[in-house]
Amino acid sequence: MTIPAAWYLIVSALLFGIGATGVLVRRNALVMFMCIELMLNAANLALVTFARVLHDVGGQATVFFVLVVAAAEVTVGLGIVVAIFRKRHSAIVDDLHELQG
Amino acid sequence: MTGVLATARTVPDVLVFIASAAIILGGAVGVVASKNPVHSALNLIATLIGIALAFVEQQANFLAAVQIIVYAGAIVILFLFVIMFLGVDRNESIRLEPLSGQRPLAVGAVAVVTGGLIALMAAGGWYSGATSVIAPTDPSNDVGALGKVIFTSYLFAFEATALLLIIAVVGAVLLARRPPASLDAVPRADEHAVAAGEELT
Amino acid sequence: MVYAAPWMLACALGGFVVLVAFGRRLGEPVAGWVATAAIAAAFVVAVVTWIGLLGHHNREITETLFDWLPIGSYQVKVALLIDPLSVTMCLFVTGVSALIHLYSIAYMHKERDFTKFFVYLNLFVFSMLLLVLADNLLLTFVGWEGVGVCSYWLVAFYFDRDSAASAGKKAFLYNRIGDVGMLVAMFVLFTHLHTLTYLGIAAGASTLTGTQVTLVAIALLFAAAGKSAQIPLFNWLPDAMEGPTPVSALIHAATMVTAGVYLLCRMSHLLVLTSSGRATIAVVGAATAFVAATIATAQSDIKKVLAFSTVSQIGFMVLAVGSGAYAAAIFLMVAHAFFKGLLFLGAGSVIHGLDGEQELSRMGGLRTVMAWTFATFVIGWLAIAGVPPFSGFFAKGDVLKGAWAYSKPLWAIGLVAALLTAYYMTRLFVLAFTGDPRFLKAVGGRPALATPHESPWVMRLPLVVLAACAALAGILGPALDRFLSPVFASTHLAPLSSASSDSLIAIDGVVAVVGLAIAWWLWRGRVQRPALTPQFLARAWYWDDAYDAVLGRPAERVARASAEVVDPLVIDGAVLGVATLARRAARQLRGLQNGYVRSYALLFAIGTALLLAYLLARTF
Amino acid sequence: MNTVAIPSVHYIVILPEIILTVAAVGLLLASSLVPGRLRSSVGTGVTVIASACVVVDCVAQWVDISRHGPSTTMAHVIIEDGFSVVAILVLAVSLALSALVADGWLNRERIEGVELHVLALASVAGAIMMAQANDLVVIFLGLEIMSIGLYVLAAFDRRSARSGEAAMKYFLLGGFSSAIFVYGIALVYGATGTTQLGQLADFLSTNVLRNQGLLLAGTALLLVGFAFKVAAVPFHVWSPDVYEGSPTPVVGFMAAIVKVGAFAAVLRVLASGLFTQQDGWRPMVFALAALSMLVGAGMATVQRNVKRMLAYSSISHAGFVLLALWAASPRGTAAALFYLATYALLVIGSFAVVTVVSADGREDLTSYRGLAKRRPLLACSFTVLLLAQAGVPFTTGFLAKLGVIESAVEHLGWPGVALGVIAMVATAISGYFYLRVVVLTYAAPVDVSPTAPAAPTLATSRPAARLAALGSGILLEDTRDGELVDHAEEYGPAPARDDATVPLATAVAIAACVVPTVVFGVWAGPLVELTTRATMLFHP
Amino acid sequence: MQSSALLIALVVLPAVGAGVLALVPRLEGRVATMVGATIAIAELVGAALLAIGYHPNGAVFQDASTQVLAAPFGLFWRAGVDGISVLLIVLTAIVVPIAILGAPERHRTRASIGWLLLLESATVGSFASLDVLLFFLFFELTLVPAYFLIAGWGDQRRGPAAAMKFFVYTLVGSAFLFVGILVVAFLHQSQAGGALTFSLTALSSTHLNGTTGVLLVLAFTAAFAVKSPLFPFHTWSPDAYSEAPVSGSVVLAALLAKLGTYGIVRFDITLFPHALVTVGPWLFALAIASILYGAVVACGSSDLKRLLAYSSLAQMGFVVLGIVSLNQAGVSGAVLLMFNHGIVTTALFLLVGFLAKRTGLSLVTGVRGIQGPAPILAACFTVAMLASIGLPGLNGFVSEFLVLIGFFGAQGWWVVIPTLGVIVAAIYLLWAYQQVFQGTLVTPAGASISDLDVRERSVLVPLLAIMVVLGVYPKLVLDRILPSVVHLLAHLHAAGLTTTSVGLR
Repeated sequence: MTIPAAWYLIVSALLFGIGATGVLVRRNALVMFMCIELMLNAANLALVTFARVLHDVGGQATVFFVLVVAAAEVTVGLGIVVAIFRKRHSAIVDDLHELQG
Repeated sequence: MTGVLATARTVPDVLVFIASAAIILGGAVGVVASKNPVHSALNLIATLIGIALAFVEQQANFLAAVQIIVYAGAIVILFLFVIMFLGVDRNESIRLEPLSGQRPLAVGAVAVVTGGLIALMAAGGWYSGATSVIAPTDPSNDVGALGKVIFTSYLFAFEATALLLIIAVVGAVLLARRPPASLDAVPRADEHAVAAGEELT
Repeated sequence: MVYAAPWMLACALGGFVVLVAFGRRLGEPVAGWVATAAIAAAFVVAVVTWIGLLGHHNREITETLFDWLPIGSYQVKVALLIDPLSVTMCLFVTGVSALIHLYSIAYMHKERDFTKFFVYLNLFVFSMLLLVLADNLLLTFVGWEGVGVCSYWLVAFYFDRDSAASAGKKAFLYNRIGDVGMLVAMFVLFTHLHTLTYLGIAAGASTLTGTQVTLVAIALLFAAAGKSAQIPLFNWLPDAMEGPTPVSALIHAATMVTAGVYLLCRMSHLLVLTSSGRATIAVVGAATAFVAATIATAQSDIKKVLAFSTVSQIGFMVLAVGSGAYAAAIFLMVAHAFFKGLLFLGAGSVIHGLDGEQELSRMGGLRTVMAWTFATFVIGWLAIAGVPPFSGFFAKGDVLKGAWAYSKPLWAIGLVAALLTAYYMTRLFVLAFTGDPRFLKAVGGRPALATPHESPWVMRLPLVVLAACAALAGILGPALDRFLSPVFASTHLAPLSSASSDSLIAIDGVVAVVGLAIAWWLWRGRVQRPALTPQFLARAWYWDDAYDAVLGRPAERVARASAEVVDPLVIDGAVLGVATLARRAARQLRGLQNGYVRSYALLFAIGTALLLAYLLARTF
Repeated sequence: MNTVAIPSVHYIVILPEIILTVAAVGLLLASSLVPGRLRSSVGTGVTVIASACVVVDCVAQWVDISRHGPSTTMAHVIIEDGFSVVAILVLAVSLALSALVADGWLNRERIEGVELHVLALASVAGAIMMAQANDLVVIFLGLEIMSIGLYVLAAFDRRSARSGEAAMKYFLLGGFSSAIFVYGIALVYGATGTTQLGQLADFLSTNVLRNQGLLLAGTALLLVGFAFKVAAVPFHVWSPDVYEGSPTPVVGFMAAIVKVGAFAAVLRVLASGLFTQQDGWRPMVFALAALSMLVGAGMATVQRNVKRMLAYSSISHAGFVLLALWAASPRGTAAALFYLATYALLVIGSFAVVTVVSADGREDLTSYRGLAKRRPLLACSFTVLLLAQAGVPFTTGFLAKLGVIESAVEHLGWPGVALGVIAMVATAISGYFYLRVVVLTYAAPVDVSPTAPAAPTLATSRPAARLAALGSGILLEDTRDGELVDHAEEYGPAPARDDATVPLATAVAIAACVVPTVVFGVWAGPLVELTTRATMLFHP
Repeated sequence: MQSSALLIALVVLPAVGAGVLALVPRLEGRVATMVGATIAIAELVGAALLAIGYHPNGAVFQDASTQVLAAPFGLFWRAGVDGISVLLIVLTAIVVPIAILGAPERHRTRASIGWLLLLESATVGSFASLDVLLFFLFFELTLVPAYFLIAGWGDQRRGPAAAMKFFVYTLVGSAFLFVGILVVAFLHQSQAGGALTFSLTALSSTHLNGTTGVLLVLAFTAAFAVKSPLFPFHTWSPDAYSEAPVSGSVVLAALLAKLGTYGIVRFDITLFPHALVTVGPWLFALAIASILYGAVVACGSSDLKRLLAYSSLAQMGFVVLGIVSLNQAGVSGAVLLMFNHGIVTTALFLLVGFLAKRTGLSLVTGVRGIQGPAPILAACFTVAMLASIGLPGLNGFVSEFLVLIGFFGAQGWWVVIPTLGVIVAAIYLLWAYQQVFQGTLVTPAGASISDLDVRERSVLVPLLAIMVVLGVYPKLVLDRILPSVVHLLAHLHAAGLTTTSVGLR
């Protein structure tokens, strides 16, 4: 239990970065959601780490709420994907560029 | 860094950390890199488990459990369900990138962000906050501590989640529900392509 | 009685107002009679004032009407200065004007804008009187501009003739250019003396520095050159002949054009303080007298000859002013008003008789058909030529005496000019009145003219009166001198010995006769002598062409360029350039808004990266 | 040890959330119990009543505050102070007005059911949480509640693919930004050991951080999250698309409540919680503000679609509020509050008009040509709303701009002055596109035949003069290259569908937006006093 | 106190009238003209009462009134008049009814009259403001009606463009003014403490160090230079003036332009005496450039309205020249010139409008020699033209003379340059006159040209009368403005700069 916070934080930062990259480079809406989940998890990891080193439950509580939010978001997000799919049979976001300028 | 490394630690901890880190990052890369959404989802599960491992390693056992149950157990399943439901479980070519310059810029920007975060955290001494401001941790009974906090300091937030879930449910229902035919009675000027699409389903 | 002076103005102004109000209803000829009556009344008032002034021992009476405008703490007043000079001016201005008004009634018979003509004429007389009566420079300037604008209107009276319109414009503009001088003079005087009244200036002039005085003198000379058609601004006057002949007689011979001389005389107390300034004035005068005389010898249009002769005569006056012989200048001015008015009216009568023909080459032999005109014209001719004992002889004699006393070379130039005067006037006379009537046969596509008729008595009466004055005015030279001299600053020149003065007079007489004889001998029975009328002179030393080439056309080009290139494209271009740049930038930014959610996300990432980069830079 | 002391609850404070939630849930139950689909007007009624109750509660809170001063409740995560009360007031009013606007739209589109109102109620509840929150976690939850509601609302017009696209974009970027936001919370937490703004401020005021890197990184990420919500450049890209795609009545609502909620929260976080760190975050805000004002205004000038144009203009407005945030002073906070209050009305009103005029889906500017002929009053209201947004004197819009610019210049340093100038230049630019629309509404449809008979003036006289005319044309190139002309012809003069009358509810809403804009523009005292006093009651 | 009510009424009345016209659709067409004219004439009567009630040697600012509008923003109603503002308010009250009666619009009369009235309110308001911020409010407000007048009733093709150019250009200019105002106010607050105030009298006591002062005076003057306009910020004006309807051109040239120069007189001198002296030479340069450049371009102009626009530019140059001379002669002359130019330019633009109805305005391709068929039109034009040229005996001369003599007192022999400007003015106006009125009669398609009708004459008569009266007896006005000018220049004394009646010694 004496792993320095730094290590975890670096991991979380990397995870955050990978997630962000995913959002930027993947074209499938579902995969993009997943990448957003990765980023949220990165945040969670950081929170828990801080909670440990600060001997404070607050961080963990925050993680708890982030989890709820993540769940809610995914629900709605998937709903949107389904709605879109009904219309254009594709989950590729690049197909959506009618609105521009 | 060196200062941090200097602190004493036990071998198993290190091993566990390395394991979890490997799983986390590997899974993450898998999510981003795998052609097939299904594989991405599976990789996501790996990452989540890795995270859970890291939680356990940091005495957040309850959260680790929630992580497995809610995330791996519910969210990812939901993902997979939708993937299958929509039948988009085909491979897509990762190589292809219609937007010119997207990837280099993306990598560059993300690199700056990640590097920047790490550097700034390091500059800030990784953590500088006062200890146990909200409530002290209780390694023996983290569930209790957590629960207590949620029902005291975060009472309002906890109640707010109720509304959050309600709205999420309503939204999901509203979105996923097939629009009643009556609504399509009025075809829109800007949607001939769509009308065509409807016939296919 | 002196205090009647304002009524002079009142009469002229009254006539003007009445005509503006009811002119159209009065119509021809009543309007003309009203106008004439008004001016005649003014003349009467002038006489009354004059008599009143004679009764006064203090002959500098200022009569304030009302405060006009405050310059800071100083009040410029509308006030009249009644002194010998102004009264003299009033007398001959109103007198000559009255006669010419009368003459015009017949001359302008059946003109379209008959009443308007008299409106202008009355307004002109009013302005002229204001000019001479004003007790300060600023008020004089009002009259000064008033006569200017009236001359603009009257020269352009036949507005549907482009030549007339342009001539009027030219006259006005040349006057404006001269005005710069007057304004500047006022600025300097007021800023340093804190007054604008003539008496104040005369009193304070000595407190000015030499350079200031000289600058003012030059400025005033410039103003006078504009108004009185002196070099370098003289060439508007010939064009001004586009106006009806009575106008030429009144404005461009008798009165307005002499205003410059009047102004200089008014400022005599200032001029005496600057020898260099006076030298300039004298030289300009002499030069003008000579140049204009040479030009007059080569003109073929009767009115053009008279016009250049006017320029030349005024040159003599300015020469007199420069040489300090102010009284002589005024004397010549009065005499000139008579005989030049007479000559113009005579010419007008001729033109009238010949249905508007002005070419000397188409005249000749009028002696028989226009007896009255002929007789009076002879007097005018001899008078201007300087043949004793007519007025011109004495007046010009005084001027030349002054010139002799001031500088021999200028005197010599003056003498030559006098010779030329006699020459070109004789040429004019010979060509117009003697020989066989050329107007009877058609020449160069121009039809033969009917035998001209003598003008009606309303035109003849003024001729007779003026002829009388022109003949006899000479005798009141000494009286005038005595009457005026207290007004002027004395230039401490050695008075001429009676012997030398007599010889000078003799020389003048001889010169006049010689010039007359030469012309008679050269032009008797001859119409064309190209050798004696070279283009150089006919085209007035190419003066106009030079201005046009050096100033006119370049200026026009500059104006066009700035209106069509500089303003829309350069200055406005800069403004619009900014606008277009902004729009371009907006268009470029629209490129970012390409509708692809992933590039939006990328923009996010970049934005975040930038913020963090800033923090990094800030931290390390 | 195992007894949990539930914190005291000052119910009057959280009553707004309760009211709205109850209303939402009640509507849901009703619609599920009642056979057949519930008439949407019922939803409207309930919503309006609910928001009325909220307004009443606001009055009660105001009295309470002015008696006992600002306070916190529920373990200090909820604040009751003048600022929050006014913010809630604005939100409630916006909700009611939007509901009225939506009502007309729903009837016209023959959409039954109460979902729209449920979602609206819920998201306003979220916005209110943000306005009251004293804790990053609560702010985050409020943000999510509000956003999720709006994601769904954006997708509400199920027949329009654009609506779906809008929702997808909004959601993806929203999720992305929330993730960033959460990470920001994590970092701030790590740096200070708490997520509660009060404790955070205390900690920062008592301790001096050896190095602020961690804290500022967190702040920056939080800022990104907020900047996304308020659509500040460069995090604005989503808003034009979303505004264009979403159902029009929703857009006004969206623009209003998001800005109010998010700005209320960010003001709390930065101007009170992280006040001590201002030399760290103010430069960032400076950049955001300047960019938003200029880019927003500039981009709006090249738009042809009314909703997009308004979207960009609202980006510019966000920049103005950021100006006040940058000021980080009581004056700034008051100005921001005032700006938000006025802006909410303006934007809702404007989009209400658009809802009516663009009923047939024609959102091109040219469809406003000749509006004055067909609907004088509507055109008049639109004129007032647009002029107010352009900041014309004697409208609330001018006072709002005055306030924020004052707050910036108050610092008397170069940055403040520069921001002031930038703001005014942006105003000038914005005048360009607002007036262009207004004058279009008054132009007669036939006016613009390219061969309009013109007196033989400059253009016909000299080539260069023609150049000049052409030059001045560049500024309004529509008249030069005849864009508007072409469009006008391609659409024909007056659309047929305009005979449809303005629904009463919508009319009421528009009136409710226009009248105060003018009245308070001239008789400005009360509103300004209110916001200022509210800020004096700002918690710590 | 009752008279202060009068002032407030003067500001509010036209706006109310505009509101009525806006809200009552029935008042269309001639009725609108009648209503508008009635209100405008009532305004004129009120302005006359104000002028009569004003005591030249009484308090500096009379009929003063103060009212809180939005205290936290420092927004107060502070109004009052001194000789200068009274004069300009009267000018406004004279010009607007004449614009309404002289050039009524054929279509949408109601709206056009409404905008005119609103503009009158804004203009009177800005002249009456004793509060810098309040002034700015009205200053900005004028833009809106002006914009709509040009865009709505001007040339159909280029009107909107010109209007937009005018609007944006002016607004960008006033950006600096606005920020400048705020800076001064906050500086004052930081020095004097207390609540935020924009009261002119309060702010005049603000101490500014060199650079700040210069920057501020530049910021202020930038806006005023655009509005006046001054070279090189003038390019909006030819477009706006020539594309606007007649009434629009009239109010633009006669009233709005004065706001700029009035701003310089009222605020630059009061707030930044020192800095103004520092930047004086530059302003002189701008003014002289405006005079010469305006005159030269006018000479090259081919369109009568554009020509008048450029001549206005030159006239405004004279005004600024006089103001910056910072001595009694110069400033009083400048103020008088503002009034005179307002009157003269109104007459000229009206005449141009009448001309346009008959013939069109191009000087190169248009008609010629219409003095024959339309002598009265020609006569009126001549008088107005001569007044504009500065012919003694008409109002223009007095003001120009005072300005020039003041400038001579301040800058000496440089005076020759602007004096030359006077001549060039004669050149282009006479040229224009000759092109249109003189020469052999040419009418478009031999159309018969009618002379001025009764309405046209009756709107011109008062203007011409004023030209003559003020030419003969300018004291009438000068006596009322001189005390105010003296008081204004007292700020310079306070700043340790002494002025004499003509010189700045």
